[in-house]
Amino acid sequence: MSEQIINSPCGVKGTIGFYPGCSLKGSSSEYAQSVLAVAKAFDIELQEIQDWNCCGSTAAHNLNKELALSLSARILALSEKQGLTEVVVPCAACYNRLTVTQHELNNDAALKQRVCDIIDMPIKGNLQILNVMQMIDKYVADRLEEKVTTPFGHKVACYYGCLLVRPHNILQFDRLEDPQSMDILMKRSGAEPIEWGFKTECCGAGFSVSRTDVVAKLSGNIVKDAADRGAEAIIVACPMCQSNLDMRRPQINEYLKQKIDIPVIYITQAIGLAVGLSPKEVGLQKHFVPAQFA
Amino acid sequence: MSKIGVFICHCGENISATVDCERVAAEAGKMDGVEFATDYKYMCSDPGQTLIKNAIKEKGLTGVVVGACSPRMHEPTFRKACAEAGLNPYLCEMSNLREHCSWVHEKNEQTTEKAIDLVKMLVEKVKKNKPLNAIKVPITKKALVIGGGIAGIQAALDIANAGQQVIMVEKEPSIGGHMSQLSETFPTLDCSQCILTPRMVEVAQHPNITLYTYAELEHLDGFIGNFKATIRLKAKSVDYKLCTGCGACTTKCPNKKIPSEFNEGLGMRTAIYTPFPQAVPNKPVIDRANCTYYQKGKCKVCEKVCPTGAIQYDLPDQFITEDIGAVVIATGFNVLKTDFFPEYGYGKYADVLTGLQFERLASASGPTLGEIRRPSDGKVPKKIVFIACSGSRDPAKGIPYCSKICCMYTAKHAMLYQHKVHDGESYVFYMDIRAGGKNYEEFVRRAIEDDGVNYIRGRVARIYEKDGKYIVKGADTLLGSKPVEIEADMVVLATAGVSNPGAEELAQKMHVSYDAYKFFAEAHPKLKPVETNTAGIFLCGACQAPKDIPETVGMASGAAAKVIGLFSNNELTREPLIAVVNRSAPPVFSTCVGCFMCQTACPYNAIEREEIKGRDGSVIKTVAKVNPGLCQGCGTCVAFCRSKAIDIQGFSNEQMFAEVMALMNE
Amino acid sequence: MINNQKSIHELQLHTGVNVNRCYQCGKCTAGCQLADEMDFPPSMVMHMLQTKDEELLQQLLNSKTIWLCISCQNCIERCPMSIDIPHIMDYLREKSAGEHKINRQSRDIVAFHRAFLDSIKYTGRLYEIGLVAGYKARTFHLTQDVVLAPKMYAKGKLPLVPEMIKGTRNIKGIFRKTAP
Amino acid sequence: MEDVLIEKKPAIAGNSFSGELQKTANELLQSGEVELFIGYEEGTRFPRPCFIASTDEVGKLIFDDRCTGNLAVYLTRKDLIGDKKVGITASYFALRSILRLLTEHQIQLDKLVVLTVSAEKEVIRFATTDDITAYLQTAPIPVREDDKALIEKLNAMSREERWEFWSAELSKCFKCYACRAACPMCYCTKCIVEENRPQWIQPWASTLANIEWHINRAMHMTGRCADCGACGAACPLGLPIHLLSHQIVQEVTDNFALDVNQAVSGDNALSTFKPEDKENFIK
Amino acid sequence: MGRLGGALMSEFEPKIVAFVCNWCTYAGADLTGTSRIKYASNVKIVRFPCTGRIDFMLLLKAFAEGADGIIVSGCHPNDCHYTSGNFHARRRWVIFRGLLNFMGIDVNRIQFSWVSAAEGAKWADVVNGTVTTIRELGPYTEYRKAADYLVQQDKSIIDGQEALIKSVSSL
Repeated sequence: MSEQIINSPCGVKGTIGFYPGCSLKGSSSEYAQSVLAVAKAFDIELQEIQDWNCCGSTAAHNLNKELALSLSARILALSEKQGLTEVVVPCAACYNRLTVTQHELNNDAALKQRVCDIIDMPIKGNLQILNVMQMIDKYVADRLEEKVTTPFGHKVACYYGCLLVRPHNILQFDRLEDPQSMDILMKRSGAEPIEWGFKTECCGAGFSVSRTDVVAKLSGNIVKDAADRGAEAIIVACPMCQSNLDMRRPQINEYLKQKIDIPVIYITQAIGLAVGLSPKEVGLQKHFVPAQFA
Repeated sequence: MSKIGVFICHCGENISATVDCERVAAEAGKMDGVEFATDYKYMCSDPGQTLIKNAIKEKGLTGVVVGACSPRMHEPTFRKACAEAGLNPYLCEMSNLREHCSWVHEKNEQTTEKAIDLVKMLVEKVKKNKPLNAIKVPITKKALVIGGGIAGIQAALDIANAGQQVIMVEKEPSIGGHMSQLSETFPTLDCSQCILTPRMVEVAQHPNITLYTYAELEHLDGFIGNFKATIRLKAKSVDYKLCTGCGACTTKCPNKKIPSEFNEGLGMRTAIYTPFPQAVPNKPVIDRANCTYYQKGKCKVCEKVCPTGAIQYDLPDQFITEDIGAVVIATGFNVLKTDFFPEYGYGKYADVLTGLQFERLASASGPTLGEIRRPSDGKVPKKIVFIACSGSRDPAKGIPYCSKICCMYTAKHAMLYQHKVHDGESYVFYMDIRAGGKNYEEFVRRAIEDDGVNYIRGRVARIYEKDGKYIVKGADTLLGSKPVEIEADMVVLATAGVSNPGAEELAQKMHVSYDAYKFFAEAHPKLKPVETNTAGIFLCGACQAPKDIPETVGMASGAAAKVIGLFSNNELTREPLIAVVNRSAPPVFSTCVGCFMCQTACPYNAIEREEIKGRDGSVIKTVAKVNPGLCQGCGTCVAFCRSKAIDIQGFSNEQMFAEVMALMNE
Repeated sequence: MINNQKSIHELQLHTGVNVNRCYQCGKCTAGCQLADEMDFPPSMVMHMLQTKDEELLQQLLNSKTIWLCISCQNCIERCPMSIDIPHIMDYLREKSAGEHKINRQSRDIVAFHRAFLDSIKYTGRLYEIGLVAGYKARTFHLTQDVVLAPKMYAKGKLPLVPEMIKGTRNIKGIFRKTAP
Repeated sequence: MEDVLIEKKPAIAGNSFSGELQKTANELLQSGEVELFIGYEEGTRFPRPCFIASTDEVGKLIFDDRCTGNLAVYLTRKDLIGDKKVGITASYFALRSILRLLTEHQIQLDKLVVLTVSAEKEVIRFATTDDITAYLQTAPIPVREDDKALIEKLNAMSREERWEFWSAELSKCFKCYACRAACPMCYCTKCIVEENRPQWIQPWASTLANIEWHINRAMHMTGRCADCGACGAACPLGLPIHLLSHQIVQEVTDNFALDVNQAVSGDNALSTFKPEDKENFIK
Repeated sequence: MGRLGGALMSEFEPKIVAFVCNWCTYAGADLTGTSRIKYASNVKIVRFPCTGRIDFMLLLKAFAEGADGIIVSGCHPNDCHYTSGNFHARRRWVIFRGLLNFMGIDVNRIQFSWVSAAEGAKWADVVNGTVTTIRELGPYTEYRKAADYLVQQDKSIIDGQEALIKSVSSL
């Protein structure tokens, strides 16, 4: 297995844009908190995109393709306007939407023109869009091991979800099945990632509210496999995955007819703990399923 | 000054019914340079031909135009007649007044006018014709067969039994190829080795066959009948003249943990080894990359135990050069490995196997002596899943084509499994069952009906391991796509048949074309299946595309027949309708400027570089030269050459120009 | 059977997908996590489209399937022919909504999406309390998740006041210009 | 008409990067690495080619934006070069021609020192063809605005109007072959117009023979033309004949997905093919 | 009748040349014959070994010499007797057509087709179709005008004379 996990383009280190997305401002504030804390610990300067809007998520994408592209495009345009060349997007759904949008616009000049007209802003389309793994790999990975003070010495199930790695030909992130990037970073943080079968199976995503039964089933299968194989925590990099696996635990347990209390934490929380941040600093107390690591 | 004779044939009434043949002849007689023109009822008949012959002799004709049927029909007839009368046959042309005129038009003035024009075109052309002589190429009667699998074996034996010399080159230490790895063969379930090994021995003992194992083609020069092959004999580190094949070295070799290629990694071999017990020749080679002596400088156990002193560590690779008249490519194919499939675990699951690995498990000579056992823990799998089209028909990740043999061998595997594990359950995920072949469909039906193999129509989405079982997630598309999940003990992937890794390089060495999948390309998909586009190089077996044993053997005999046919003459006679690069007096030498763009355009690699040297031996100019043995006369280079330095005999620039210019003149 | 070549042509025009490329291996269905819930699993959707039967197309526009598809992309990543099924689903959803043929049982899902978009339309971002309120108003599932919200609030996960961005005009413009 | 076409760019003085170039040329000549240096010197109106064989003359050398002529044309002139080791300052287009001449075996890199001066005033020396290819991909392509207007005008015309235009223009040609002399790709030992068995093109100047000549010239440029415009610039009548080869460049790009830089550095566009090449015009 | 097309349009019989390969289209046209399928007699076939051999100059020459239309035909892709001659030809025609069109030469007068040795009926269709097309387009005098050196000379002389007469008469 290659230790160089992501084919990240080499860029000049400078100020990096930060697109939190709606979840990180609301239900997943601890993700934002931990991302910023880890960035700070590694002297990465993140600059929030001014006046950003929602990427439209599944809702826009499902109902109106042009709207979906335009909402994401506005974010790209704002970033460019702000003079950014790189933007970190921790939410897997936002990351997916932004990357796919930029790809689609770059491959269809007419569409690009139409969208630019709609949002009333120009787009160059050469933004580097990074998820947290890519950010860490690019700016932290080589310093990670030396920075670890309290190794995260637990068996963990790295859960990538579907949006972080797909569509593979556009995102070009990690490998198609059985991705490794998170596993490698967790190993470097002192954890023991397990082999398991649900790394990229969907958690139910946007059905959290409208089809809770589906979420209970899909997320249930994921939680069960992780627990069965002795994982002590599930590591995620997507607020939707986190909230489905965490907040929907009562429904999950009901579906599984079994009480599983494995915590679900963000990769940035785990890394934060490993480099000596306090549980509070990474917002560990905010989870529904208690997450305490000795 | 030209003296052209024009002969208009009535073809009974076939032409004369719509064309006024007398008038055509009369008009032709008035054409510039026409010495003699006449018409006759049947020009191809004996009296007709005599008419032409007499005219040639009496009038001293310098060219002949026969206005009759299609030249594709009678051009050889009339050219022969001309030759018999002492006129160079290539000074005879035919004007197609029947197929292209009388038969396709109504009887009227225009039709006769057209006939006159058609004759005129050819009269103008023939004025520019030049006498040509047939090309004679000597033939070296020795064939090179590359590859010692069943295809190569069959071809070599057929050629050798016809009394011709054969050199066989095999890159592995033993001949036998993939067929020697197989357990039983469909649709008869007879043992593969039982039918193959006698053939292998026959090759080794045949007086007309020289066998080089552990050898590869290094270089091939020349052209049909006149190739020069350089063969690399890889260093075996064992002197085969001294070695008796007693096996003392292989039993004593301390390095025993090398995955066996023959057993597809399911068994181990030593560093000095014979690939398998029935190997031909049954003498070992040292695998230097894995030998302790070569890697660490110490050991030499084999040398100590060898009773004949045959171990020679310092033997280098050797090169031999052979004159060859024809080549048969029989390099076979390869199968995708399990690590190819992301959704099937990237090869990390020990009990997810390829079909070829399963063959080894099922083979009595295999690592489990024919018992089906899991490589991971040696347990007998109680539930086994076979997945068809693993990589085949998968343009996204694999190959778009159907590998042709998988449906059959998967049915065979499931059948063998059921025969060996009586309480086992087997499942085959398939999309279509392609069982075209004698007794093939019946074979598959037997697997389903008699042996109770469960066929599920659908493709498997993914496999993951849990508690020592492999969770196979598929869907039954015949049940309204109901998801199916099977907890299997073993999974066998019918991995796609692909070209050999070295095929492209070999093809380039021999200037043979290959397709998008790096399989060797036949010269014509229908009518020249065993020829390549390079004259004198033939192909057979799975190096052309995946195929089963009967088809391979048939193709091998076909290639052999072509070689035997070629060798049945001492010389090869070819039509001189080929391209030539002009030559002229110094200081120009040739108007070819040496850009060599014709070289890329030529489908036959017939264009070579020729250095024109001065008296002192210095190179004055490098120009193109057409190899008459390779050129097939398509003329693509001619239309391509900017300065018209290359031209094609029989359809030369002057000829075609004259024909076109004549066409419209009124 | 009414053969409707036109609608398939239209589909190809919009999605770039040639439905005839599918050879019904069923791998998409095998990997689809929601296939169990769907009335027509993905491979069957493909086949229904291949028939060019107008009635079957109507059934699809009316189906639960299109709203259950979660766009996880499992199907396309594993499809041997790289057929963009998620894109087809997007197209069918948009068409279904446009022609008012949304499946009765799936209206909850659509209601959620609409509530979600409303939130963005007026504030530029997702206002989660607003979303849930809007969703409940549309579905009358008034008691759903009553236990969750206070807990979320207590954990600092639900800001009570919506965050408004400055460029709401710009956002409204986007909504107006892309309105179907 | 013609004044639109061949309107030369205004001389941009003061933009000369000559100092370093002269230094490099001096070193090359002094060390004997190069026996003849082909470059530009100041002319009466525009820079003109100069051939420098001794270090005394190095001071003449200049290279700036105005040096757009394609010096690669001299590389195949045996009378000029003989067996000498040659250095050359190549403009963007000349670099393309050099690549092509290399693939067509007309020049050898071991006897040639290829230099250019980048926009940053750096003298760049190319060691391999890959270096040249890489440079061509990154350096800005000099634009020839003056052609654009005419091309657009031509494209807007009906076929009949285009025919009127071209037959009128080409009827003026009197076959001086300055276009051929200026083109680095016209290095044939015997040009098609000199071929008389058969006489493909009538040797006198008539509209048809002129059209045939220019069609031949353009067709022969397929996949080889650097699109430098030297042929048009050389025409004493100012006929826009470079647009014909430009059209060929365009066709190659549009139909075979080969941009000029790819086309000049690989196997020829016409001596290769793809089974999936378009054929919508074939019944 | 002069070349400059004094013929009435209704009587116009186009002259068509066909450049075909020996192995597919020539044989296909033979089959048209053996099948006794009738087609217009306006076409005359020139046989080449392969479409790859067909020099574009021959097409120009045919137009100059009086052809109103041209057919170029060979083996279908992948069926070339010489494996790839037709692929090379196809590329040549792509470029050639583009250039001709840019110069205002009427590419609609050149019909490219693939006719196999089995497609006797298709050959008849191709010929008849081309004849119809060319009949609609009319004689290709436009191109031949450029061809006729003498006519041009004459014209300039006549023009000169007319100008002279005019200037004289205006005196």
